[in-house]
Amino acid sequence: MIIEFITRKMIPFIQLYALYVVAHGDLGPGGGFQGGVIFGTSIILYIIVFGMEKGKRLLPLKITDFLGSLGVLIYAGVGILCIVFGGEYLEYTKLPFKNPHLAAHLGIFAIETGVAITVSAVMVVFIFDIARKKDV
Amino acid sequence: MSDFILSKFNYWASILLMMIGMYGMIAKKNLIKKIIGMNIFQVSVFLFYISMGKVKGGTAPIFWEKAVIYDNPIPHVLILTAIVVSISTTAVALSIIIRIYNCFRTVEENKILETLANDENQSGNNQ
Amino acid sequence: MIVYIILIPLVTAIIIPLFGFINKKLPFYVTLLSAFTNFILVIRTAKKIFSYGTERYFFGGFEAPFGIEYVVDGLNSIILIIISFMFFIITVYSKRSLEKEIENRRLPLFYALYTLFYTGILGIVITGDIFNLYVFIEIASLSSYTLIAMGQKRNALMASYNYLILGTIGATFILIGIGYLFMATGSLNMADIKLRIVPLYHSKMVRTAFAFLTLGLMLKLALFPLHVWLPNAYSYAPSAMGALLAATGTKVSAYALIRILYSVFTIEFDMKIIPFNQIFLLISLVAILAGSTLALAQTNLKKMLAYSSIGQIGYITLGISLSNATSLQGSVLHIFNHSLMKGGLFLIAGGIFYKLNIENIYDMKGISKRMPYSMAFFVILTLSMIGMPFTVGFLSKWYLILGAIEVGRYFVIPIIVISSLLSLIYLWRLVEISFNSDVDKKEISEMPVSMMVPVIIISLLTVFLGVFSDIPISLSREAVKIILGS
Amino acid sequence: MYEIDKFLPLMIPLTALLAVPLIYFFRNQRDIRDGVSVLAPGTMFALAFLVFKNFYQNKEPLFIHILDITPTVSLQFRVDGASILFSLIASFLWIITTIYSRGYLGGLREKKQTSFYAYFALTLFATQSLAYSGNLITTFIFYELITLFTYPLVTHKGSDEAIKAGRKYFAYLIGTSLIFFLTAIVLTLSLKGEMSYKETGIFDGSESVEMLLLIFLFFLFGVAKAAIMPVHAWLPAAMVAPTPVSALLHAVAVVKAGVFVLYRVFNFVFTPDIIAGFNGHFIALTFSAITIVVASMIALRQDNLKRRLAYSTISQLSYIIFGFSLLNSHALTGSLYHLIMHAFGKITLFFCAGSIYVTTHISEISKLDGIGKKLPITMFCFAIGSLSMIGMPLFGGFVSKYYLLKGIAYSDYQLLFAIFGISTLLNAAYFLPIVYAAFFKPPKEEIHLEAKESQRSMEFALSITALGTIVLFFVHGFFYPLIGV
Repeated sequence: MIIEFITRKMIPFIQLYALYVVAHGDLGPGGGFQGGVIFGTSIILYIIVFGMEKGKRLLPLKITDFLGSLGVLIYAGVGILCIVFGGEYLEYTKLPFKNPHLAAHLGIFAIETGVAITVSAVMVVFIFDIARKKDV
Repeated sequence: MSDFILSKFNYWASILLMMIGMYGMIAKKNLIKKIIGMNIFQVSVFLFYISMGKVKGGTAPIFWEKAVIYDNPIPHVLILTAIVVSISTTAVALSIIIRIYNCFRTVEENKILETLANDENQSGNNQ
Repeated sequence: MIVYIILIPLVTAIIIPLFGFINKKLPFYVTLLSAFTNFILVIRTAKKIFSYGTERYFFGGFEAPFGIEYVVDGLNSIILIIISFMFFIITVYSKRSLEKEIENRRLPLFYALYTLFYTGILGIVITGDIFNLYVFIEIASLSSYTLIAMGQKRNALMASYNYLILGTIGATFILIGIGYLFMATGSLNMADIKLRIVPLYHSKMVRTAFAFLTLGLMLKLALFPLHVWLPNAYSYAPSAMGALLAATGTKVSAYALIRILYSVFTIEFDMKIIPFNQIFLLISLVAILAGSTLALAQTNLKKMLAYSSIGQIGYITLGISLSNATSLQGSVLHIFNHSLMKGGLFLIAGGIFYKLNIENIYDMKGISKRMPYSMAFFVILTLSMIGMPFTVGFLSKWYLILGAIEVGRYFVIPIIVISSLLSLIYLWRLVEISFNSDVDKKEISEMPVSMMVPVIIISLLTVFLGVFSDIPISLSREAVKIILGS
Repeated sequence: MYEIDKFLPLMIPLTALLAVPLIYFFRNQRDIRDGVSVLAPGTMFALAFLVFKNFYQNKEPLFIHILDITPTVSLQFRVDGASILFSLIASFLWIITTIYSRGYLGGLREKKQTSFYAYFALTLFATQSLAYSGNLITTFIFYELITLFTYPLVTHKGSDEAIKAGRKYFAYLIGTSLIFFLTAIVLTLSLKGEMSYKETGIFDGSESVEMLLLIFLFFLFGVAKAAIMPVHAWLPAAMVAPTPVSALLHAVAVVKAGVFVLYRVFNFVFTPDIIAGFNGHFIALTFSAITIVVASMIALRQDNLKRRLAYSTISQLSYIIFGFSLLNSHALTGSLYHLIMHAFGKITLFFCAGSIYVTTHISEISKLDGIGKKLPITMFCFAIGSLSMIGMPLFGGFVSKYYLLKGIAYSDYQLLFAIFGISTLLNAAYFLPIVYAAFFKPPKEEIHLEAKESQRSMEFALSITALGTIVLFFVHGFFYPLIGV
């Protein structure tokens, strides 16, 4: 009872902190990977506290799979966008924004987001995978 | 002599960890314990990398007005990647172990090998 | 734009699960399309390389040695060609073969990992950054662990697990080696390290790095005493994956070893400063003999082929250890040829399993009646393995022998000959059993067309390239020029 | 004209190769298929004859470069007297053998006839190419191809016994050639940097004696097709093959290919002078003399007719090697004549053995008593073949033995006359009792004749070759321009 209540209250804060870490990635300590892991733990916490069934209802395996692919796709997509706008792969400064600095900033941010999505999805997939009973 | 040992303590630490990990990977018969050994083994290398990047008197490689010398950030970045790899390896290993458990109902290596040997004998007899 | 060589399979690997949601059969066609595109791209790049020279690509626009660099030169273009060719061919083959061996539900996952594995090996070949090399080695290894575990039998799981443990030790050794090298030189770019390493020949750090790197790669290469993971991994994996591993897995590690020995360290270091090549020569010869002998003892067809691979890897390292232009050319040719031949043999073994459900050699009595064409091509590939003139197998052995003579190591010749004889014995055993006609006449039941065509193409190529040998020889000559830096 | 000269020799092996798809294509029309099998060697014989005519006018060896495999390994043809001689015999006897096999295979109602003819054509392709090959590596390639293409013929029956024999055949031939022959070639290449046959020899005598001796011995025992003891055991084993195979391949094409390679080695890789320099000929003489006598003695004790013939072949092949190692021109002439004479004589004997087997299913000599009355033509030809083998005047075998004896007389080893005497006696001892028993002993049990319809083509074939042995005695001068050394 108590645990469930505290968990309910804690999860938003954990997720907020995760987003902060992601957003802060290009200048300070942090980044998509760490942020993603923190975001993933919040969901893992939910699963541990409320059980597998509820967890699966919250994030069905199909969606986690999809998100896992999507994140990498964002990463690769940004890279290719750079090529499309005439740079090398992942050369953010060539992205069509006002100045190269902003472009690099946004480019890195997009990539970090992609990484974060993938990482958190994969963390959840790990839990589902390891906890499954039969060879599904 | 003691000076020599103490001045390189980070190496000694990672060598010790590495040996523990190696021992676990090779000597343990339990598949999960092997994985634990593998993790220790990998972590020893990560520690080795990180200690390598330390510069005397340097601070964390984050922009800070008071800092004069920064640590070398490249090993840290590299090790971040290596950690990801290590996590994935562990995850793959664990999921393989789960499947092994579903198939054999045990995670002890010698019992599994026994079962496999029985398998082969049976298929041999059938022919 | 050489980066597309990596990007196409990478993006394909990512989007395959998405297609898998739509239809379980779609991933195959996506993989096929991407494999074909990539093959064409590699061919075009190689053509360009041969007329204009080495091409480099800097990630994110950071010039080497600061950024990650991709390089395609004379050496790795030949490896790229054979890898992308075999991948394409085996993908064509995989459709029907996997229908039997893997549940429909898992197909998208299989193809995603299969393409990811391909990305990994391409990356190993193409990268010019030594840490990037490690990352790609791990990408390839991780996906191959999973793919091997997908095999039908439950042995596959243990095979995969053992490979994972040993593979991780190998990769971690490589990582330590890279760390030492970085400590010593302060650089991760291969070309840059080569420049900086010259004054550091006698540094203990460089030597430690060398030891760890070569040991790690030898594990990945399955050189003889470190080969234990290979036979089970190759034989219990799904047929298509087994063939792809046999055709490309160890070859790529061999390439990486050549790169490390000659493009990161220098030839003087390998030969004069430390007597590495003498030790290496000994190991190679032992590997050649031991692999062939162990293959003789096998009754499972795929396992026999896998042990034969261990012997053949010995040939590749033999050429590397003799380290003169001719023997290196032999090595590069053998990487090329063996990929072709062993891939073909594994495909045939998979085809026999697909049709008749047998793996044991002694159960194959009279199968030439049922699968005459497959067995005919098996004979062709066998001849090539032995080193019959007019097949590609002859070229590499010839260059290896010439290379051995050039440096006056005559004792290598009898060992090559004996191992050829051993391989003749273990391969001919199957030919003999299969042509035994005590068995009653049965209906012909050949592999389906989509599995047959790859086998035909590979067999014909072994003969075609053996007769019109200009192509492989000139390609390998370019490669040797790069290796020796002239 | 010059271009055609170069093109013609290439056409000869190509004809054999072209015959293969045709044979396969007409696998259901037996007559057309057999027609192709006759037409192809016919064409080859005609082509070989044209080449012979050109050679007769120019009298100069012709070199044809085909393609490079590696910068040092190239495919090269050389057209000279000996190669034309070999090519002529092989293609002529193929025609006869095809006619014979039609009867033989038909009589036994063999299955897999098409693959039989196809592999036959492939073997002939390799043999003809070997005859014209102009350097060591080309020779090696086709030498190996002959082994490969004859393997399915040896194991034609598909029984366990045949497979076991095939394994022995394969192991001996491929094993020795890979271990010794190839090594010798590689050593030659590494020492001299080239491999083309030359009248002056590849080696010039400046090399160390031990090295030359080593290479020489590697060649001598690496070419196991010449069946010098102790590498002879494959030949009796190969007798499980159908008789036409034993006849053409193991009396003519395959074994003569081995001897032919040794001819090249003795005269175009080394030269007689160089061999004399390191006493290589002495070793070769010893081994071949031992083979001549021992093989004949073994032949005496064989009851299976084909095995007796096989051991006789081993003995006769060593005559040829013996002739090479006497190192003078008379003996060489004798050897090359023996190549022809033995081919005709032995193929006759094999044809007879096959004919007996098809019509009576007898393969043991002890059961042949009185068979001469049932099969008069066959046994008469058998007698002719035997006499030629023994070396009676009026038969081809005399010519070669005469030259060989002359060779001994001109060499330093007059003692070797004794070998010849013993061997001729032994020859007589193992052939003549068969003839005697066939005609003059009463049959032990009733002999039934079967498959009469196939008898005619077989008897036709074997009488032609028997006639050949007699005719060759009178016209042997015709070959002199090819053999003349």
